[in-house]
Amino acid sequence: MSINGKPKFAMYWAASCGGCEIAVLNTHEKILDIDTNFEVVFWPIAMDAKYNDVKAMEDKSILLTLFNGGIRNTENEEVANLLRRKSQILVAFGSCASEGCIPGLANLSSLSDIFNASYQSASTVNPDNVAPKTSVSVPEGEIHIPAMFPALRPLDQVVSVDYYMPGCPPESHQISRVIDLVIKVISKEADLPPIGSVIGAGESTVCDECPRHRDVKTIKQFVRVQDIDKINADLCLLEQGIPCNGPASRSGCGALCPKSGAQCIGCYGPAEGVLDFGARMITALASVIESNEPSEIERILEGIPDPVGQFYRFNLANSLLRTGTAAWRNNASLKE
Amino acid sequence: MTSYLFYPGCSMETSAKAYYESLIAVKKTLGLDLVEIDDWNCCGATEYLGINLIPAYALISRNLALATQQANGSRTVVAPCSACYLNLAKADHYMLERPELGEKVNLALQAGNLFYKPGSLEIRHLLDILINDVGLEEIKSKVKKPLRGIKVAPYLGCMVPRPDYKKRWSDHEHPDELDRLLSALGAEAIDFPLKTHCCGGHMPQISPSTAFELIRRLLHGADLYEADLLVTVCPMCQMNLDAFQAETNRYFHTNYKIPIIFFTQLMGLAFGEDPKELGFGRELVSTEFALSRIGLEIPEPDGSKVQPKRAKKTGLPMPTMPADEEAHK
Amino acid sequence: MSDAFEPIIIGFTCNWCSYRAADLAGTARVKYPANIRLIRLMCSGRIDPTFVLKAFASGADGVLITGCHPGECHYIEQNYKALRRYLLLKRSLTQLGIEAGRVKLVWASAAEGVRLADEITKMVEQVKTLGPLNWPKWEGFFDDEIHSLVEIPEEVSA
Amino acid sequence: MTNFTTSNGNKERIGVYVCHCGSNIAGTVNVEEVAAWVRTELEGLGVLISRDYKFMCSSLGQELIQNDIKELGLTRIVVGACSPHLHEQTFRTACRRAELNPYLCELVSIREQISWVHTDKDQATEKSKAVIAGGVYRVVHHQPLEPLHVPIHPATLVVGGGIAGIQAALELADAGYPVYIVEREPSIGGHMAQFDKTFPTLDCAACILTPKMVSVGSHPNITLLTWSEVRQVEGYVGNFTVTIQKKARYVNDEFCTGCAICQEKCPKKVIDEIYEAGLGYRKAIYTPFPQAVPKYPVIDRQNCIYFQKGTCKACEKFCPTNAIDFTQEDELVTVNVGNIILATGYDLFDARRVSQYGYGRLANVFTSLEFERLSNAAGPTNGDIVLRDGVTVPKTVGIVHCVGSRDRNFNNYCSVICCMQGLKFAHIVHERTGATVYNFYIDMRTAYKAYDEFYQRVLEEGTLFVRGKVAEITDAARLPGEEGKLIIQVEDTLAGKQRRIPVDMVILSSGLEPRSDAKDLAKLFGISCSADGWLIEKHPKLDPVATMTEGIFIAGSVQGPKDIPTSVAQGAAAAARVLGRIQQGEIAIEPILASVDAEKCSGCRICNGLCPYNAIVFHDDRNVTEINPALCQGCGTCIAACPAGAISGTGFSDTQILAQIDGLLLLNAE
Repeated sequence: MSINGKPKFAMYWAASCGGCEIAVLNTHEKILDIDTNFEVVFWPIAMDAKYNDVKAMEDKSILLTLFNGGIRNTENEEVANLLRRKSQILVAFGSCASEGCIPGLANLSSLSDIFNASYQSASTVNPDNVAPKTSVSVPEGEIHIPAMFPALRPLDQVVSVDYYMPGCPPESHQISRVIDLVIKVISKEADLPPIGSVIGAGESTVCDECPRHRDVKTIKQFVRVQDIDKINADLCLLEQGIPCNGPASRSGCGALCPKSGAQCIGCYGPAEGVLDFGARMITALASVIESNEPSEIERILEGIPDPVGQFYRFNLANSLLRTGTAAWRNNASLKE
Repeated sequence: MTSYLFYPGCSMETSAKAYYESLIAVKKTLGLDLVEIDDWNCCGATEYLGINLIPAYALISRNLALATQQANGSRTVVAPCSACYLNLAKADHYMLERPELGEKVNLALQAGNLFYKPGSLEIRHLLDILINDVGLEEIKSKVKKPLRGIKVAPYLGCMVPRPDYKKRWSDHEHPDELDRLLSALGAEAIDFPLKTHCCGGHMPQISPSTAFELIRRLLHGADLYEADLLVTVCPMCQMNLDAFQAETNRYFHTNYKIPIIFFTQLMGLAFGEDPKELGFGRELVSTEFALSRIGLEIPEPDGSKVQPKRAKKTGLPMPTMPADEEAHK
Repeated sequence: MSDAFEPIIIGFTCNWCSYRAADLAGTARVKYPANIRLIRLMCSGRIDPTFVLKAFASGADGVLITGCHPGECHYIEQNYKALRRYLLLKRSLTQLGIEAGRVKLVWASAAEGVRLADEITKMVEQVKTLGPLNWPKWEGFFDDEIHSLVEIPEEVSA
Repeated sequence: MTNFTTSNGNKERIGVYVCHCGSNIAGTVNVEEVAAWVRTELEGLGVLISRDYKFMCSSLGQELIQNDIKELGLTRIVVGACSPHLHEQTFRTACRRAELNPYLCELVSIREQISWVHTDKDQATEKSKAVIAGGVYRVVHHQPLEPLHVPIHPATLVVGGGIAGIQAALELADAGYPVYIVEREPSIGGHMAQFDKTFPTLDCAACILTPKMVSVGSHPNITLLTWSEVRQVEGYVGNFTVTIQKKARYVNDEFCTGCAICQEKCPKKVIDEIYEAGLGYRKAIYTPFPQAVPKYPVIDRQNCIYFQKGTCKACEKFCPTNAIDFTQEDELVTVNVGNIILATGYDLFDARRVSQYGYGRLANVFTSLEFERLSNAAGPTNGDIVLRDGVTVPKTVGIVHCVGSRDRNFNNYCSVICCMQGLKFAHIVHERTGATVYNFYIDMRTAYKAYDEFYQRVLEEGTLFVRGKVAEITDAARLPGEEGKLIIQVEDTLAGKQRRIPVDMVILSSGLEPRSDAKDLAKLFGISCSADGWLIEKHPKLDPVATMTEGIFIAGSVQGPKDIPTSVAQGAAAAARVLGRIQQGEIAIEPILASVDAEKCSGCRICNGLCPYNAIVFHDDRNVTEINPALCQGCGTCIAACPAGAISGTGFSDTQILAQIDGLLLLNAE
């Protein structure tokens, strides 16, 4: 417990876009509840605390840590281990921490490709061809920067995680519900769900919350939303040929995208107990294609030009394969 | 006015002038635009492929290469003579089926900076175009003088229905395309069982006795069914049956007098063209008597010849043939 | 053990025809390479792309999917669904860098023991030419290799 | 990382048994090494005991398992031996005897799929370890199951009223069980009713067939649904619901006495393409043949003047019991049966496809069925063998065998009956007309009882046999004496020369083909048929009358070309199998089923269209899908398709298969 008797709260961001931080802010007045009930001890975006401050704390002294972002470099891993030691409840907050999310898509490329793209390609002015090094000596002394791992890992592949909160970002109403829950736990009005379970999401998949009418699926073609001149407002998008990931994505977001005419892209991750999100969507879409002729099926599949983007946009790093072969077969840059 | 690439072949200028003249007359009436392939060369007839394969195919596919260069929007090459049609079709078929043959032929063609990509042209016989593209209804509408009164033996020869790579004909042994064309012209086509049997080809030069036997069978068959004349689609068949009819008669002590003409000549007659412009008179066995019968009632047969048992209307019903089944539906 | 690369192929068979074809190859003593290890399912329609991904992730170098010929499925039409899933899965695998030759779909009826043995032999040869996939065993993959390269500077870890 | 503690928290107690199978396995697999490896490497999983034994399937081998279960309290058994299709049942029974749920036992094939197909001993041993490891990893996740017991409805549906169907129906009815026969034609009898004589006994076909037809027609247990077709089949073994369309006969069978005055008075004569094979005529109102069962005629709408033009009604005027009823409508009848026997017979090969034989073009070329009608006393010529002109008696007759059979252009298979049929025709022609008879054959196939003796007899009667495939039949005369005749061009392979044989009449002994609608029939009943259309039996040698689908049997030439004795035998065999089922009263079905977790199901309906057995039902109100366990056949397609992972299956669950994959790849993990 902190000096003023309030439990400590921390939030950290590793390889992520910061959207989860904003989502917490997006809970509007609920942010005040955090302040009233917790003593925020470490929140890099919100306050100026240093790693040493955290190191100085006793272990397990932070009650709740919301950790968003994947583990991409040694610093992320370092801090993840640190916060694990210092926190009672470590929550993998948001899709990046839970399953790698968009940064995880970099697992398709090797480090050398990533460095080439960043430092040698047209997008960077790099006349004297500077390549990133983990340490360099300057007059003032030796400077070190963290090293990049060959692939990005979700939090639970580095440290043990107590709870997962899916979503890119998690919806604000779900964040508020979780915060209320933790507050109730503190005041002993409720107890924590079993370790390892997913909080701030539903039991079923997005179709459960989607208002659109659904019928038996018979898909003749896959098209993009913009290719259809007039989308039927209340018919299931998949039945209009739009490859929607709703059937395999965990519910909890309130089917925000399908409600507004866009297909679900699966940011709430796989349903309960599913090993590989992509596999579920591959089999779901393929099984309802209305053709038994290989060449015609191939023609229909042309409608999904980027299968990995369609099926593994948020959870490549957490899938069975976790990466593309390029990621680890030729990560030469680490060796030099 | 559909246009085709036209490959006339050498015989159209020499022994089969009648075929050419009658075709020109018929072409106008039916609105066929036949654009001759310029600088075409001989197709090697039935001999050359048997003597030297690669040069023969090079000779043939030179025409195809020229045709592709000159493609006037149409991808179809029409050949009136069966031998030319078959040789062109063989070249296209085997160049596709045996790539190494295709390469060697194209190597040869490069000398005249020509090239032929097999499969890029459709090779079809004139009769096929008339039946399937122009259509019997169109032909029937153009008939001014129906050829009632004459009985015609439809003779297709062997090269058109076999090997038939693209499966264009109704049957490989008893195709009925020519029969249907003749009845469209008003003539009566006899049920000629030997319509696709061999006419001897180039046998008259190699072993005359064999050729005479083959020719005798055809003449005997036509004569047996009291045909007034025999109609063919191939200059070589016409020449064998017409030119060697006298010698065959001498060899077998028979006296068949069956005029052998081209089906386009009959079409010209039915369209009301002047026989002179249709090449009549060029044939050796005169058609004069046969033509005089057009328009006459058919006299009762005097029964001198042994009549084959035709299926009379009484007795047991015949099975329906697929073509009639279609008509029933 | 010879050092030449011996691939491991996981084969999915359907209880009614391709598994019986494998049995028939046995009773007929038809020889084929031992690189393949068969799993019996009730129908090729039961094959979940997760199984194929799991096989590759756990060390297989190739996956052979077999089922009844179209039109001869014991459950009438379920092999068509296997075909559809196979075609979409193959596209995803190739995009993830797994060569197309490592996964194949083959129809084999209960009477085609010899044909199945030939297909297995062909598949093993093809994967041999592609070489080992050896997908990383992620446990421990990140631990040693990286740290040895970078010493943690004092002030960060203090 | 799949952890291996199961639901009850502690590890399972596993027994592994590696069979030598004499030398079948031990010859190529080092069974001792495998057993030892399992004991050490897989102990962590809970393997307590790992034995190798000479013959696991022997009673001693089974006792080994039973004793271990009792003494060591084993909860899982893995046996490395032959194939599950052979001894899975044996080891399951052993477990049951030791009070262990039989479905907690897994048989792993190391004989058919390892020792018999690999030569390198080391590789075979390594693979055996891996495959058994797969079995052990899998068996840990097995759940105790009980087979589903399904009651068997005692009624049976026989589809097809030919001799095979008749035999099956009589056997079942005589055993006291209700039978429904569905026959497409107005009368039962099938092709056999068209024949004049039957080989080899030269019995008159009608004389030996009609008594059976009469007993079918009058049997209290048989409901005859002729002029009807099956439209829909639902349900599964023991509980089929079959919808049958009874086409309107426009004759009221309560009043009709079968006096056939209506057939005399009907003015409209039509060629009878089916029964008279196109050689004879029938009226618009007709029964196919006098001994038809049932005896009630039918009105053929296409040709009935009343139905086409609204006039005539001669049959109604002259019918003494005014049984004619033009207002009759087609009727849909639903029946519940426990088993189904398909005996829908064959189609004759269409001889017109062989254009060089001239059938359809040359008048005096007849097919076998046409000749059967020609030579039949009830046929169009009252049995007189005459040419197409209906008058001339042929002096020389040529009979051509193998028309459309054993021919790469048409059907590769031998149609079994055309040789004997050709010999029968030769005898009949010889006996009735004294004509010279030529038989053109490539191999004389007279394999069954008293067949070859019949061949000897036809030889002695002076039939001229020419061994060669007929090349052409033409009327183009070439040599003297050929005018007006049909010339058969054939290469006589025994005389070693080409021959041109002029004959007056040719009979084409055509082969048998699957029914043109065989593929639809297979789809309707949920069974599979081969590429060309013969229905596929469960096992070509040991189980020819059953199919892969429980409760559906096949008999007669629907399964492939065969003669009458074999068709009758198969009819009776199918009936015996059905009787066995009915006696059992119920049948145990493998408890392999799929089920939906309503909590997880989001109602996305991806799975709704995937089940050919309509077992998947969507509840609009609850927005949830449910699987009807009674209809589910356990194929698992929906389990693999469910995007939410909400469908699970017994016997082949995801966890079991994924664990098996881990086990199979264990050896290469190091």
